[in-house]
Amino acid sequence: MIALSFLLGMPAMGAIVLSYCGARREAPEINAAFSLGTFAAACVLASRVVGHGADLLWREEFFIDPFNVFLVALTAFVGLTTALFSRPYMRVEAAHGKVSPGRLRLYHSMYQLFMLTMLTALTTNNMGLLWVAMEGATLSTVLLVTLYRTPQSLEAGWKYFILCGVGIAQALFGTILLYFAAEKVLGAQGVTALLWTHLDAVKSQLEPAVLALAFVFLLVGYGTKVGLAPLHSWLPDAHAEGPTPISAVLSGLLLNVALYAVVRCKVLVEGSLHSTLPSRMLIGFGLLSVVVAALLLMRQRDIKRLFAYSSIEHMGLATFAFGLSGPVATFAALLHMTVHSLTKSAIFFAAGHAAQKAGSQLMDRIRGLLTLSPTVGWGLMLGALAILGLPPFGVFASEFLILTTAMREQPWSIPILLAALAVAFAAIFGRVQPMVFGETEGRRLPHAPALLPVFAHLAIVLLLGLYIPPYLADWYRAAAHLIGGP
Amino acid sequence: MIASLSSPLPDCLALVTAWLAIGIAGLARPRSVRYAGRTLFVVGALVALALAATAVWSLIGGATQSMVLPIGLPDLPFHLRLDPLSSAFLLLLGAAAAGVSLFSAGYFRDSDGMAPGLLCLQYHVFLASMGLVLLANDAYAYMVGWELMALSSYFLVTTQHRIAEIRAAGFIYLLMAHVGALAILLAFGILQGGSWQFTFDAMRAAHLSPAWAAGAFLLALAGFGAKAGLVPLHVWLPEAHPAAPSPVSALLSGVMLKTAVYGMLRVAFDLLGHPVWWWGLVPLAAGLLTALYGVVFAAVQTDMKRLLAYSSIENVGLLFTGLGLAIVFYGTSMPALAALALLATLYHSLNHAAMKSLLFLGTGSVLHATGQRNLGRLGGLIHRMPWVAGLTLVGTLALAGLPPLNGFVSEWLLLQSFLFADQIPRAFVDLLIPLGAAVVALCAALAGYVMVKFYGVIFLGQPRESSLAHAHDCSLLERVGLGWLAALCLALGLAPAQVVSALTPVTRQLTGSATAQGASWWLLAPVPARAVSYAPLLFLLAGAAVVALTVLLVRLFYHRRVRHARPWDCGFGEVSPRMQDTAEGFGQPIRNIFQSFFAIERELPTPFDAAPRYRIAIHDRIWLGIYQPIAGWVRRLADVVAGLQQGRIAAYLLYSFATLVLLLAVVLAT
Amino acid sequence: MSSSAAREKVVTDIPLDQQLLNACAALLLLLSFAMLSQRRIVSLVSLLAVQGAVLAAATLLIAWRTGEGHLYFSAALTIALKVAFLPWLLHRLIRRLQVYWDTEPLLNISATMLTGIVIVVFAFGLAQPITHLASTATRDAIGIAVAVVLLAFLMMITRRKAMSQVIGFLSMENGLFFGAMSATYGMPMVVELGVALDVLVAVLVLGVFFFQIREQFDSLDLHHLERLSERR
Amino acid sequence: MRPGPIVAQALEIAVALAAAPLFLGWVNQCRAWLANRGAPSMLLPYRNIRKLFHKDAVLAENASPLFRIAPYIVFGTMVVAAGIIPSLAGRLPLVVAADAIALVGLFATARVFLSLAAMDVGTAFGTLGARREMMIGFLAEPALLMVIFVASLISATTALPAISAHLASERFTIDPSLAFIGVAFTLVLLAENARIPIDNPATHLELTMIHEAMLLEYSARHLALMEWASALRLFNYACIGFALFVPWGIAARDIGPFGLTLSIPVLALKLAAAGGGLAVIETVSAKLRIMRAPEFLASAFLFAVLGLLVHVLLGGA
Repeated sequence: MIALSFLLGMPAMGAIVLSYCGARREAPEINAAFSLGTFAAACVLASRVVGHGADLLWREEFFIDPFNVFLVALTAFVGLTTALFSRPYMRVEAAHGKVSPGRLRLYHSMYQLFMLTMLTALTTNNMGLLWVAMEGATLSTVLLVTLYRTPQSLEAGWKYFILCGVGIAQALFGTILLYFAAEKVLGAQGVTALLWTHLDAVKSQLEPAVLALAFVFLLVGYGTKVGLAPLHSWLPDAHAEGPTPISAVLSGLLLNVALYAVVRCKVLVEGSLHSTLPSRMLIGFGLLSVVVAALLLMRQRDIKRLFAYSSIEHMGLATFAFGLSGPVATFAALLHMTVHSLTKSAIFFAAGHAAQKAGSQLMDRIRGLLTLSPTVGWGLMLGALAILGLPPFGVFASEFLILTTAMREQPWSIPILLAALAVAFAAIFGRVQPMVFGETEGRRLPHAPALLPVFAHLAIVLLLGLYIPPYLADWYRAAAHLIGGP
Repeated sequence: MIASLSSPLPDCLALVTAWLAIGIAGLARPRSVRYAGRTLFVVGALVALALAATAVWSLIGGATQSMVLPIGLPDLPFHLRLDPLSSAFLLLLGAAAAGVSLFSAGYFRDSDGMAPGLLCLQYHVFLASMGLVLLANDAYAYMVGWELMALSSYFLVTTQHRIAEIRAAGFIYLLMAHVGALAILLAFGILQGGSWQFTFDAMRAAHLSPAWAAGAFLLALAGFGAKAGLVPLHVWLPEAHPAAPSPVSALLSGVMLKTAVYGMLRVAFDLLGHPVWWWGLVPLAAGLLTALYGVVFAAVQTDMKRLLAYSSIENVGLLFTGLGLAIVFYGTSMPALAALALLATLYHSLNHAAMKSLLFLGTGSVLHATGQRNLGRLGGLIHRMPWVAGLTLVGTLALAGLPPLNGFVSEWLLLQSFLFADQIPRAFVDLLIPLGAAVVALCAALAGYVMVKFYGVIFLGQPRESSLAHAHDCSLLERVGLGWLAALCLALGLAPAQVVSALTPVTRQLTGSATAQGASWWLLAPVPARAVSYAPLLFLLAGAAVVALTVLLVRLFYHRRVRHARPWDCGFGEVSPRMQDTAEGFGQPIRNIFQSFFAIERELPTPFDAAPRYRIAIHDRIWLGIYQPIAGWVRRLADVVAGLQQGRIAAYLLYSFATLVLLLAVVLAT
Repeated sequence: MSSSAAREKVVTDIPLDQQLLNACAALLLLLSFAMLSQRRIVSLVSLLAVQGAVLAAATLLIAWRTGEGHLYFSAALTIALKVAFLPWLLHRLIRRLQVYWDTEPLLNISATMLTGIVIVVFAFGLAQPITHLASTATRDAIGIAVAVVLLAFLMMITRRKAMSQVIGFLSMENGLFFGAMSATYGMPMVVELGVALDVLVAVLVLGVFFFQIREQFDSLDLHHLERLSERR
Repeated sequence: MRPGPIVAQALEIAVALAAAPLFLGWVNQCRAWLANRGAPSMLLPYRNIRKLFHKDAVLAENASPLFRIAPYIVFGTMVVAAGIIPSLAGRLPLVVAADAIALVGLFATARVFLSLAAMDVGTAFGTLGARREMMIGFLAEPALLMVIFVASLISATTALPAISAHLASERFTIDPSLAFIGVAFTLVLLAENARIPIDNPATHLELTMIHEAMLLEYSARHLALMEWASALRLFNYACIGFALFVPWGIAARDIGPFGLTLSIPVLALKLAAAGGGLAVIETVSAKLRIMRAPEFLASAFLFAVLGLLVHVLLGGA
């Protein structure tokens, strides 16, 4: 209870405090401190769940179960490391005159607000609040995407706003339909009918026809935020044009949380429908996303855009895995969400430094990072290899499980997946290699990059590839059980 | 029985871990050549020797051991197993790595592009990952080792990453490796057979329907074939092997390609259990094609390392030929013959590891001494580099398949097993397979051609560049490394009976049968019914006796006077190095005869050119005909998809709208 | 079919409040079509305000009929936000930014209308299973709510000005609100408040946005915002 | 081992050493007769070899040790081959050392060393000869191997004595495949021994020669050994031919004095006939352009492969 208040209170306070002093010289440190507090609260919460199991709080409006607790911990952790990364990064941006103090204040304040929405979305038991938080996440980040006020960033921000706004509106309609169906079973008190735990308990009595329609709206709505093709169009723009820390959290956290929402819905709908229609939809969206992203990866010139598409690909893969159902695939999907989030944010950190060093996000301009700054170069290289699914990194572990499962369950999808993964590999690796290797005319920059976040993330991903701690594995299993059934 | 013995599996694991430790130790002083290069590599070589010894010991023991490590996935910790098959390949790894490591200790300099410490790390991770691949007893550990192997070797290949071609080579290498690995992974996905246990033990127990089993086999063949360089998946190999530093090329060619053979054997005979006979036709045909393709391309190369790389493709082809033959025999209930073909494959793996490593290391020394890879700028190095020339000659003759060296033994075994192909009780196949023997014979003869070209152009004749006069022989450590591998070639060539009996547990494990071995320790007679035998030692002794006697008699009855004079050359006056055959010239007959294999691009001078220039470039038809079109299709498809992402928000909204409506319609319809 | 059925019911024994409600629903649909065909942005804003007012009226009607207290609150919120504040804000923006007209839409008006009719048919078909289940008096309006949402969607697709897109967005929000109202008599209070807050913030953010876009491009025409693409 | 077989082995090698130049002389004599020329003595090759042994060796300045060792190795391999091929008797001690496949390998060894030595000095003719020799080699070797392969399939073994014993026992039931491989073998023999139509042993015309081009830098005892080795090669090939196609008269089991005394005259007879036949072929055919050589040998290879198919199709069952 107290831990949860801290978890949500920290970023809320941070947002308020930083909206006053966000332009100060020590603002980045304050930002990091609040994030650290949030992370500490998340740790306490997690350890409580390890000790006591799932928990309902605040008139059942909030809850912690195995599915969301690891996402909470992950979110808080990535929030912390991104805050650490943004410290030197935003200083350099400010020094280059790309952001004014006022905008820096906005940035810091909104950063905390974004964390608040993310954590709220994860911990709330109320499907309506989930929607509110998701919309809040869009609103808090949209101005961050346009932070640089360049024409491109404005365009990206506008698209982000409109597409996600419209998308999320569909999700609201889906939520309404869900409520409509639940009301029949749970009574019209309006208190419990949107609480996920209650819905889950009665999901087999919910009206299938309504839930099927609701799922379509919810899937299109939250799927827009996940970046599932063909709803993904906002994603690369928003990732590429915003400040890098925001790209990192968008990719690493927002997509995860949106997928989390989709999966919560899928559990209810599948319980009601007794058919595999939702799963098949997820499989279709997942595959399409993987293919579209892989093909578009081929044409990228901007480093952040490249990895934004890679995020679409990996979200597609995770969605596909959720669609495969079954404990193994679900386990794999959860693992994939975790490792993708860690790896991708690490890549964005490294890419941010790389772009800063080269003075451009265009990959043709970034050359010979190994010479310019070996640590950034290795960070980017290892991160890219990790995201491409090479062991011993954790992404490989999840892809291993996903592919082997797919081979047995949906063999027809294998040629598509295989081709897409190969194309994605060629596209990303073909771009990363000349950036990291090769000659360069650039000079080493004076400021030190923030490497702790990059390598901390990669170390964890490496660890997850070789050894998943038992309690984490138990969470995953319990969550997989929750989602995918026994 | 094994429990009472102290156990080789933990020893192997410890040695593999020691490699990892050595690699990490390299990071302690990454810039020091003396520490990371000279010292750690020697330690690594000692570990390799110990590994080889342990493997021999385990092979002789012939038993199987397994263990589980506490790392890996939650439900799938790393399972390890040491059985005769893995022991045989560990022996290969240890024996070859020992020589290569010793050589590397003397080879790597400061100027090689990457810090010695990093090289040391990647090199030893590479070795350790190959060890893990061989020891793994579950799909996850196997794949981790497999991909780690690709990854670490990729970094080694791109050591000199400032050169664009080397980066391109590394790229295509890792891409093919990754795609191949995915295929293998999918094969494992089938093999687990719905048990969701990814241990090899579960796969052995799983029962697959024939279609699934065939699918698994073919996927595995594609995956392992991509790693081994089976045509048409070979395109990365002639790019990556020359790009790598020579010791790495040696490991890639000598050892890593064999892990693919290991994997294929593991899947076909061990995990699938009962291969169907017609499966074998696929690797057989692909192997024969690969062998011919590789050797023909090798003959027309002008880069010495590319030449060796193509020769590796040829040898891989022979390995898969033997493997396919073994499956055909096994599937038609002729286990003894399957054992014979398998023996040829295993033996050739060992042989190729020793001789190809030796040759690649030799080219490394030449490269260091002259800075040249192009055959057109070498020549006459036997005078300046007698050690390298002498030791490389052993490898050259071995690779040419000449008795009494090792290359011949495995070729002999392979041909012997082909001699039984007419007994296969399947109509038409019994007719086709013997034709394979003709291809094998042709390849073997062409290999001789290639090797004469290789050795003759580099080491013999007159130096084609004046700078070659400053070439120096290799250092002591390099000599030791080369010498070790040359000694291996000799040993494998002269003691076939011992090698065969050491490999017998493997064939027994995989086919349940073994080739008979005569009582004589000096005689290789695997098929007693046919009274065929091969005794290289006797052979060598007789030859040596004749030579010695001749020398003696000539000296006794005549004289040993020698005068030195300018070369005669039919009385032609001035003999210049430019009058020798170039590498292109030496390849000319092959170019003509096998014209249809190549896409040749010629640039011929006209008679009136003031500065005539003759240039010829040979391209791979498979690259032009398969890979480039595929890349083109993908690009065009990407263009189409990119056209949809056109920047207009209305279009994006329309996509959302259409998706929504479509899904709603689907829901309404169901 | 729905309309004919409704007409039949009107003739028979439908209570007055329900008749009024159906009238509101029809009005909403009509307003949606009007917005679809309207090119003047000022008029669009006015239509939006009217739509908000109709919505508020419907909410009040339902609140009166069911006696659910929180619906009165909802209605008040709607009036404050959608009838008063947002139109005021939009009008202000229009005046400040001087965007009175939308340029020719991407799809000409008659074609848009035609598409709109198809959409309405689709929406009614879609609402069938829900309508059958609903116990609320307003259940026939669900199809209309869906239609309003989809028509707003269509409007967003066809318009070229940022401002009209935003109006479409808000109209969609109205449709959703009406859907919630007619299907379940509104959402739980927490959610409703949250949604309202989000809409408010969204419009504020949009306002900021407009100024940024205007500052950058000197216009609110969307064709400035078509640079980021995968075409080369 | 008993002394008997070793004596017989030594005898076989000695006969080969002695008979090889004589056979060469005989072929040359026949050719001269057929060309209506005055024939040189049959002993001319002996005299040549003797003369060369007496001379001082002249080496090119830049010759490497390989160049000096090569003649001994080439000669040694040919002698060992002569010991393995059952020319007089079957079961001799060296026979177990190598079967027919190893024999082909042995020939290949000699060829590789010859070519390497030719490339050593780095003259235009040396490398040219080496290249052509290897070209012929890579085509002839598989053809020879196929010939042996078919014979092995017929007799279910690759050991030459066993093959010839088997073929000898199969009296008058001629396997049709033998005809094919007989033709193939003849073509290979011509090519491998530098005979017309591939090469002309009597010419030093640069553009056409192969074998001689490789020996240009050799002199004195080295040249003598090379010449002797090539004579031995011709002899060996002839004996392989006898073992495969006229396998009668070889002391299959009995390697005592009686068997050997019987087989020596038989061998002489066969050699005489073969030499005559060879001379006839050489006389009636014209030297091919070097570019045509691959076609010639490819046809040899194809004949052998055809023989294989015919055997599997007709004889196998």
